[in-house]
Amino acid sequence: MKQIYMDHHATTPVDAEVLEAMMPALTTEFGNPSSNTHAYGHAARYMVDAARAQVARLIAATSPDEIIFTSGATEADNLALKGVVHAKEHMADRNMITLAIEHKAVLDTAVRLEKEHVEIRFARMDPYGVVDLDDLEKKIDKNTILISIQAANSEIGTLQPIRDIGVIAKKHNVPFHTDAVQALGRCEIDVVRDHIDLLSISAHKMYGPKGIGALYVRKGIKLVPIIDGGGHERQMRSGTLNVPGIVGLGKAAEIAKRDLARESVRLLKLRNRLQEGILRRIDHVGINGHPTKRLPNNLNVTFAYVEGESLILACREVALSSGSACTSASLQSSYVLKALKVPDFLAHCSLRFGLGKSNTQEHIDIVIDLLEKGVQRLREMSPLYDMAREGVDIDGVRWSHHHK
Amino acid sequence: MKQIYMDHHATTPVDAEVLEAMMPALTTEFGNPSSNTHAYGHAARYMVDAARAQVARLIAATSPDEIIFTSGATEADNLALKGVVHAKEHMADRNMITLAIEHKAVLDTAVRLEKEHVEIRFARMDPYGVVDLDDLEKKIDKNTILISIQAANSEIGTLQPIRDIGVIAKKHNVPFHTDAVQALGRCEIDVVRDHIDLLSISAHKMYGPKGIGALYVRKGIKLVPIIDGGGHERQMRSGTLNVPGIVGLGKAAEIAKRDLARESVRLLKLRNRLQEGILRRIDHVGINGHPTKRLPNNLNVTFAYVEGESLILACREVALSSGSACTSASLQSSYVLKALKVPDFLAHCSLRFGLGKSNTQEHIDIVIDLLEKGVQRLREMSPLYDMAREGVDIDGVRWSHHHK
Amino acid sequence: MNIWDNYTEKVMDHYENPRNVGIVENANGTGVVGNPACGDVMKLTIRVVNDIIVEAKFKTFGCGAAIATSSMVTEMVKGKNIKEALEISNKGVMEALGGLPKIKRHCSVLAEEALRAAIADYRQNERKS
Amino acid sequence: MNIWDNYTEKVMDHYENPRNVGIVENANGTGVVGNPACGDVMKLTIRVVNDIIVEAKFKTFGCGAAIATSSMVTEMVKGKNIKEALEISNKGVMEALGGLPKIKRHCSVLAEEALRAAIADYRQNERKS
Ligand SMILES: Cc1ncc(COP(=O)(O)O)c(C=O)c1O
Ligand SMILES: Cc1ncc(COP(=O)(O)O)c(C=O)c1O
Repeated sequence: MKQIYMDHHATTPVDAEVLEAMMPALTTEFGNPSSNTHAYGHAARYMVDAARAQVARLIAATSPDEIIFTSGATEADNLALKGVVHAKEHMADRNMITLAIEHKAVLDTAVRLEKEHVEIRFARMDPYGVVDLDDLEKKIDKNTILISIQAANSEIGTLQPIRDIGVIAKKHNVPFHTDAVQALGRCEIDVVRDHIDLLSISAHKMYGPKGIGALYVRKGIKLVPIIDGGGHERQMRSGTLNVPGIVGLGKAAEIAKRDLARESVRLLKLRNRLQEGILRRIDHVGINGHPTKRLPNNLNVTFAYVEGESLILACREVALSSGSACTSASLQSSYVLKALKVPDFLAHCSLRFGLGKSNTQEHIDIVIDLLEKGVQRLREMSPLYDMAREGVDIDGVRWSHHHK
Repeated sequence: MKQIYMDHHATTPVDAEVLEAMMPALTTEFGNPSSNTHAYGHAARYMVDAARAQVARLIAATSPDEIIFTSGATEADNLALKGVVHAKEHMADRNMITLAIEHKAVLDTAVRLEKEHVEIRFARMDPYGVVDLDDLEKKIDKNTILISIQAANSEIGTLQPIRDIGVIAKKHNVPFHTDAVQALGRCEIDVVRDHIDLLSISAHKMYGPKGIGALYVRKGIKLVPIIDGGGHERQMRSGTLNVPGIVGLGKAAEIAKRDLARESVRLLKLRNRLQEGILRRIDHVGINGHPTKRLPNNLNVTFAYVEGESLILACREVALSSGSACTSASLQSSYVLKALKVPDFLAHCSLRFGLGKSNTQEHIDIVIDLLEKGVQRLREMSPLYDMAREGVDIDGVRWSHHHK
Repeated sequence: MNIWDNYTEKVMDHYENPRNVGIVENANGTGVVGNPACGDVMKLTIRVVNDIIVEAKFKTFGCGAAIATSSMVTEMVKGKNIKEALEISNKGVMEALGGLPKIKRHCSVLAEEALRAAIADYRQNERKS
Repeated sequence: MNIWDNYTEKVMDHYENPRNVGIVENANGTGVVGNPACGDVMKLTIRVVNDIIVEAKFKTFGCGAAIATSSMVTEMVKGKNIKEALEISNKGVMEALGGLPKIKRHCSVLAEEALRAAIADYRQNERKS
């Protein structure tokens, strides 16, 4: 039997409607949209134009021309940051402002830019990961060339006040980029109202296919491309257009807009049921991320004294992800929880639940049962649980360090 | 009725076998290969591993680890050039050697690198576009950090002596990159035998899907990524893996290898029939590119005194491409023909035939008939044809220049 | 929709059935414009009688749009006097064809220029005679 | 194939049905190794009689591999004398489990270290008494 899928922050299945829309581009309508001397090329161009308009509508962009297709949001984030920075190559001192809990696509790009002598400033956050707007504004100076702050966090689901950030950015005339990958289809975003200049999109996080995304680039924003060769996409991103992917992204955007209100309410109900069930039936539990300003489909929970992977194993009828070192090749616990000063020990005890379209109330009830049993069994095995019950302060003990 | 497709250099349809192989990844097996805590992620990882091995086998790579998946060959070319150059940031003087007839993905990237003070050296070619090996070797010096020479040209089909180039590159200890997009599935390539260090692949040129490609990176070659964020693909290319695309590329590679011998012989026959038919039935015709060292599926013909687009219109039952300005937004005639010193006037009179799996002998005969009639009709309308018959030297006339 | 859907049906009609192809016999005005290196050359010959263009023919090397605009301009000038003919603009030719794709607009300039060149040639011939 | 296919069936069996969970009553050797901040802590208690480990129990906070190696090491030491027990290596534990995924190898080190710590503690207790 298939596992119940509760890892929708990692990726989502392709909607049947989306796949259906893609099929012509994968079969008979296989032309290259750059081929303007025959009907195959023309048909491909129409499909791409239609999809561009669908994506523009999802975020209320003024014109479809402001949508630049990329291979995904990792590329979109790279293009936004590197593109803006490299367009200001003439400035000796440059800085950009971001958050320590951004996706690696932003953080690793920032590290790369640091090597090119761009100063990276991290705005302060509250313990839930919400940006401190005063601190953000204080960090802006005349050499600030970009603010990059995500709309929603993929681990803890915390939402940022993007409209407030947009207002501050506009006031200081600094371009504002937001990675909206997790928020799209779950929260309403309007690039005009929210004063967003650049916005990253990934299809496979909203029931579209993998390998396709987009960067919204407000008219007037200049970017140096990271991929050269032929000058596609308004000279900002070269390469033969991924027509089936683009059609899929377009359809996914259309559906996301259409179903947003209904689906986000449904997910919120399921998430709350999950949260309440866990809190009612399991003790020594903590919720990571903001109590209310969070994605309707996200829950991130620390089950103290139980290592995350071992708990996932106990729930292996369900596909889940953890903030645990033991599920990643790097053996580092979640950098997001770390940045929010969650002690490493507790970060290792955290699970992420990412709900989605396929999930039902029954799934929620199954996972609560599994968690309750699993936590109980694993705590009985846990030397830390014993210590805690005996009143030992776990943080106070001098532990041996066996991992280097 | 659908047009007969003869533009297989621009893109190819997805093979039915390839699409079938992709379907699981587009439906039930939708996991993210980075998700290592559940069965969806594991299944995705297996599919990616299998595809990586298929691609490695096509080019006889020593290890599947040497295959880095990208969004296509444009990105692969960018990664090869920028990746090698940026890994040598410490060198004050750097140069790379390439050809003036490379794909724009290489040429535009070279232009970008020139702005970063990398010297671009163009090796000489014969009038067919074949590299002059002596000149190539003379252009290498101690500051040469890369040779990038394509395996086959997408317009004129000329093949380069990549093994000879590889030997020279190895002798001087310079990494050798080849854009093999057009050659794969049509000519045999062996990265070990041919001493290739980096090789670009695009799925949609060999009956795979658009939006996926790969860069072969020989073990030991160091690249700085152009897309950062998470460290996928041996730290060389971040971003969620495009699993359906990768599976499609893998299957396409498998089929390309399997069918290479048979299909290339079949295409060669068809191409020769087309070439002979044209030469027999139409006068004032010239073949561009090498007479024998060329892709089996390529023919590039100049029909003097007839503008390319107008001839394509005359053959509009067939999907064709031209070297004409009037088919491109840039109004520039083919830079490839220009680099080979084909006069602009004749470049405008050129058509490219790109044969593929779907083409039959009947198609060839249809296109020859259409060309014959079209050329005759258009020459009757052509003032240049009159002048030529009157013995006027068209190049000697002082023409008005109405395009700026 | 047209298989060559960059073009209107009118453009395709003029491409496929161009009007007035050839050289006017006893032409008293000839205009040759364009450049083979740019991909289009148009030769327009006219016969003017009592200030009226009674005949106009073209020969064109160029894309479909160049051929169609050439054909259309010969139709438009016939029967017009010189003053009226000079009022024909590339915009007018395009409109008569139901429009042209953006990247093809320059082709219609060719037709206008050929017309002006032919009329200038006619006037010069007049002065000489 | 196992749904949790990083792990062998043996590992899964020891994760699901861990042997010897708990604290040995009247233990004369105790080892606690690891660090909660690194995601694993193992407490191994043993009772040694006449140089023979007659009882061994564990409590472990850690991933599936950590729990399975803990369970396996308690099985392996039982009935062995101290010298034989000290010959048990992390490799031996891994082999007994049919192997571990690469990124989990460090977990087996934990079991070896806990065993050595428990034996060292036993020796110290012996010396004291
Ligand atoms: C917030 C966020 N940004 C960026 C990405 C990267 O997007 P992609 O998978 O399209 O490269 C992801 C997902 O991995 C994400 O969750
Ligand atoms: C020789 C060559 N290199 C590179 C490319 C670019 O590949 P892609 O379409 O995968 O970006 C193409 C095709 O456009 C090509 O023909």
